[in-house]
Amino acid sequence: MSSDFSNLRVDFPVLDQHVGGHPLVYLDNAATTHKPRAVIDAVARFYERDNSNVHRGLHALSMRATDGYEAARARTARFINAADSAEIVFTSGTTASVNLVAQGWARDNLKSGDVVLCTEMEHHSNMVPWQIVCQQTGATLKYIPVLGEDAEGGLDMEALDQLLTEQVKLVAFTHISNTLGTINPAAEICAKARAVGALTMVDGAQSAGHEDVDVQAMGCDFYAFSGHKMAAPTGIGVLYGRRELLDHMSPWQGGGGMISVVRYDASEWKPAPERFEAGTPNVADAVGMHAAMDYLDSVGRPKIGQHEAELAALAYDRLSELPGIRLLGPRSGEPRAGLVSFAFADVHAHDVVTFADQDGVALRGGHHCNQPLMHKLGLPSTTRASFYLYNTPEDVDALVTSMRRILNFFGAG
Amino acid sequence: MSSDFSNLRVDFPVLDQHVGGHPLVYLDNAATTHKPRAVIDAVARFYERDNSNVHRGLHALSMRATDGYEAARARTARFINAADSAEIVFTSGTTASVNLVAQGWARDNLKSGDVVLCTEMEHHSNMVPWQIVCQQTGATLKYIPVLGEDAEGGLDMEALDQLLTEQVKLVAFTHISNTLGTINPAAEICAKARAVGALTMVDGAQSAGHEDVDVQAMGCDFYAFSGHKMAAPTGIGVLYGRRELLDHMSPWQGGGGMISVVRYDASEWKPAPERFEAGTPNVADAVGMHAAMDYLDSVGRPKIGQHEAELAALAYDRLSELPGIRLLGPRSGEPRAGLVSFAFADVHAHDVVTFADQDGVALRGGHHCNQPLMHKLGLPSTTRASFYLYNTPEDVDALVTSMRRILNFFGAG
Amino acid sequence: MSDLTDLYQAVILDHNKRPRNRGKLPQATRVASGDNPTCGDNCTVYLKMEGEKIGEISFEGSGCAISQASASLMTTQLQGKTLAEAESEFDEFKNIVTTGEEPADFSEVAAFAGVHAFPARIKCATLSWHAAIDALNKPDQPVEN
Amino acid sequence: MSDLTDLYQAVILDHNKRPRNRGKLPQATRVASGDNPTCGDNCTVYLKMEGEKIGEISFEGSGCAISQASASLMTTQLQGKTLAEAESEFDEFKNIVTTGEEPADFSEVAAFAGVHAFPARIKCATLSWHAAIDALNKPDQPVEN
Ligand SMILES: Cc1ncc(COP(=O)(O)O)c(C=O)c1O
Ligand SMILES: Cc1ncc(COP(=O)(O)O)c(C=O)c1O
Repeated sequence: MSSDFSNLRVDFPVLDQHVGGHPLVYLDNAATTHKPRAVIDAVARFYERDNSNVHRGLHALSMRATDGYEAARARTARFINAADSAEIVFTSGTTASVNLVAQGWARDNLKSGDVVLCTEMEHHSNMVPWQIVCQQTGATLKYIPVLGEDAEGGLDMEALDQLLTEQVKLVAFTHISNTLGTINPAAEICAKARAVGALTMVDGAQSAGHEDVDVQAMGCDFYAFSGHKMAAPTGIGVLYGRRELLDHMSPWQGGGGMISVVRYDASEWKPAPERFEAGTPNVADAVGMHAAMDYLDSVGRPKIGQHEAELAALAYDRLSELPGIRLLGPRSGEPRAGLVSFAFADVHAHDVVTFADQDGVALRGGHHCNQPLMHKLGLPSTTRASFYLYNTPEDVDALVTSMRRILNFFGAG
Repeated sequence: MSSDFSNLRVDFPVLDQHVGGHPLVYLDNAATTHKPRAVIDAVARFYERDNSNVHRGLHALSMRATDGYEAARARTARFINAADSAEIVFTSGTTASVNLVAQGWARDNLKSGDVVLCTEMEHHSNMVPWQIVCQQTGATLKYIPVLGEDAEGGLDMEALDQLLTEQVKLVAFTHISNTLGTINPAAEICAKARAVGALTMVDGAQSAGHEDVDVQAMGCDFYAFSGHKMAAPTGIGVLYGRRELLDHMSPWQGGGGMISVVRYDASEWKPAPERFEAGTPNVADAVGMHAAMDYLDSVGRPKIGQHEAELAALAYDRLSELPGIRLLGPRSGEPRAGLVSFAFADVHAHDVVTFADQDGVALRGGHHCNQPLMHKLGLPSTTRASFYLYNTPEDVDALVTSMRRILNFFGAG
Repeated sequence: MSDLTDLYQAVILDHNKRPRNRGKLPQATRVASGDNPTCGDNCTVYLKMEGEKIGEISFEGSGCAISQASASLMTTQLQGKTLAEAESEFDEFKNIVTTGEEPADFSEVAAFAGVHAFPARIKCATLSWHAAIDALNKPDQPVEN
Repeated sequence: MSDLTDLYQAVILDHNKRPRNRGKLPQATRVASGDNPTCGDNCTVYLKMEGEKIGEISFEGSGCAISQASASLMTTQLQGKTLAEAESEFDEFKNIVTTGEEPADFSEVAAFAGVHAFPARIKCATLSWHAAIDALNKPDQPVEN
């Protein structure tokens, strides 16, 4: 647990506050992360110096705004090692990226008899769009099961082999589960999918800001992520798509900026990525995301990921000593991303979170946009603690202390 | 021309700079407007104090973020006098708002034989989505013509009467033209549409931040606008829809936050507005837009509109003295919004804008996302000067001086 | 912590630990459910009417302490009430949980005044009440249990 | 203003005012068009081949001073050239307009070096060249004029 990390806390102004009379211990990073001063300032500076619409402008501000926006695109391509900037589409977030693929690619390419494979641990954002498009096209949605009564066994890779027939046109799966902390073998799944001719859509919401991502090495066809989950502003996200695919996809939205020719009777589209960016883009937040990528890579994403994983492992072990606790996802000692989900036999997650908040500890309680998995596990909800680079072992102490207090309060300790 | 307005310039940090050795004269406001300090700070403050995900959170920051987001929604309802906050859907901008209606309402409700009426002066963002959905459904897209060889006659209201048959299911029109400066009689068009049972989609991109908008008095069914065109951040916009309509529309995007129940086989949706806000919303920029609305209304939108209109009228008259100039839209003395589009016989708009930029004057040259209208008028492109509250009569002087210099340079003066 | 003990008053902890009228009602003539899917809370209310009045009432479901205690207390409050009376009790309850004003007459529902400081929890407190009013508004009919 | 006079050099203003080889070519055997729809610029290039070489060349279209002057100059440069020669001229031209480096041999195309300071205008300068190369890559066939 490198001490470098506690030095980074000062970069995040929001952490310097008290909640309920206690210093804030923010452990809701899987929902959204905080922004370093460098990102907040990059957004403000854009508005103070370069603010303008992009693309069609020939005046100084407009050229600067265009340069800033396109530099963010090139930076994003480097961030995930895309072969070409044209493979980077800016969206409003992971959810929009998945919907774009569902409506721009799947709606045109799926038909009755085709299968989309998803996993039982998918976030609603990488599940509901496939439900919708399967309903629209007559294709069938199937799920790769999750193993173990606490989902500790991860994806059932044998079941995957069986499910992967020639009918499968797309495998949509999350790189890291926001509910379980499971890290899925993305490259392996992509290779298996490719072997039967299926495309892959990887939900990178929980991985992009936490490890070095290389979409070419991973071998995925689409990869989606959100800025706000990796130290960047809200309202900006990314869809990576292989160029051959993007160039043949239908636009999802019509409007300014995505057309090459408009006549009153019909229109023609620009190539990717512009084809998928109708309307004035979120320039300021793209510039802010650029700053976030620089920030994260200056710390080093592999180091960040290791730091979080160490905190999560510590939290898992310490929490497992509490009476009546049920911990989800990988067992102690198994690889786990930077989060821990758990439930108490006698205290509901809502009460846990409300109580912890009074101790200054920010947690998330609920289904974490993963209702069907909760249902399968027989849990109405869980409490989740999720870590990021600015968290410390002391934050784990605060979490465990708060949990002990609530168990006592409810007479369950 | 109230002198109050030049006092407001200091509120906009971006204006305090030089371009090409001259003080910046920003006349590209129809493309995007600048942000006052109050808006830049509101966004930064959100990240510094309240940043969190919304809706499902029970900890302090999450409740503050939710409160901030929902307060922005209530403020937006007041801003356009919607009957109910639930009629306000946050989107990424006007373009997304129009596409939401096209795919969420029109795609389910249009069929072969139905007609969508648009206008010849529509921005691509309120035209291409209707082309796409008419192609998808077999409905027919027709256009209300624009009168006059310089489009000075506005919409042909007699033609509208003829076009408004029972087959018309929707009339989609812009409140204010971003290319011509024409102000369309929105309430009258909405009333006529209603009389034949057609819905109305008003593109408010150029009106929301420039006059007091009352969607109930206007009588529209949908009204769309973008934050960035009214002193708010990029990446946030609004769709207003009458509640009865929104509650019966299909969701456009699936994902977290818009569902009430998700099972592996199917899902159910929340009511509006959440149904249309899949994924983590752009909380910070919604909060920023709230600050922009407060700022604009503290100045007074009717005063802002009048100020801009006076500047545009002055610019129109002064420019009309230049040799070989062709001015589009309402003639001198006729009502006109705060912008002027023009073309020179012998100097192309690109050369004009590049040249003006060296004088510090930021203009836009091109088709202004209105290619078919340009084509109808026989112009490849025009130069546009568009004004906002921080512009002054001196800015008009700078514009005219720069135009004279370029005419001389090209030997056309 | 003052807020928290306001929220989790003894009455609430007690009803949460030892819920009254919990379980299915064999001879129920009306039933209605509600849920708060974002939390996973759910609640089903069973009524056996005696004329216009609630003869017997029970609830089932799962949720946080606030929602469970509120459901339990609700059943004790609505026993013997007509629709009109139940609606006015619910109005009073909603007033307590949204404003924090404690009712003039000393009553157990006053324990819920602390909820108003936790707006995200108001839905937890009112879930079972909504289900009860829904059930009251239905016609009598045999309920499959 | 120094940048601007770099951009609008005398050569460019002259070609813009008095374009060479402008208009349709009656006996053209190859033709290709290009446009820059975001600006409304468009350009059509007509070629009459003599064997592997361009015998006659002309252009039509509308656009800014940069695009018009570039088209005019391009026709004078490519006259008599083969495809391979034209491609290498275009490479040199692209190098000039993107880097601002002036070619060693004194030539009129050096006038376009100023464009590199205006990246948004590079497309204007190269539009007609792209059309010419497209046309050169086509087979000979009678062109309807
Ligand atoms: C009249 C009009 N409608 C729609 C739009 C599109 O707005 P946005 O690009 O913010 O989606 C614009 C501006 O670009 C506009 O001027
Ligand atoms: C795994 C996963 N996928 C998708 C999403 C959706 O991301 P967003 O809400 O930013 O669109 C999230 C977070 O909410 C997530 O954790």
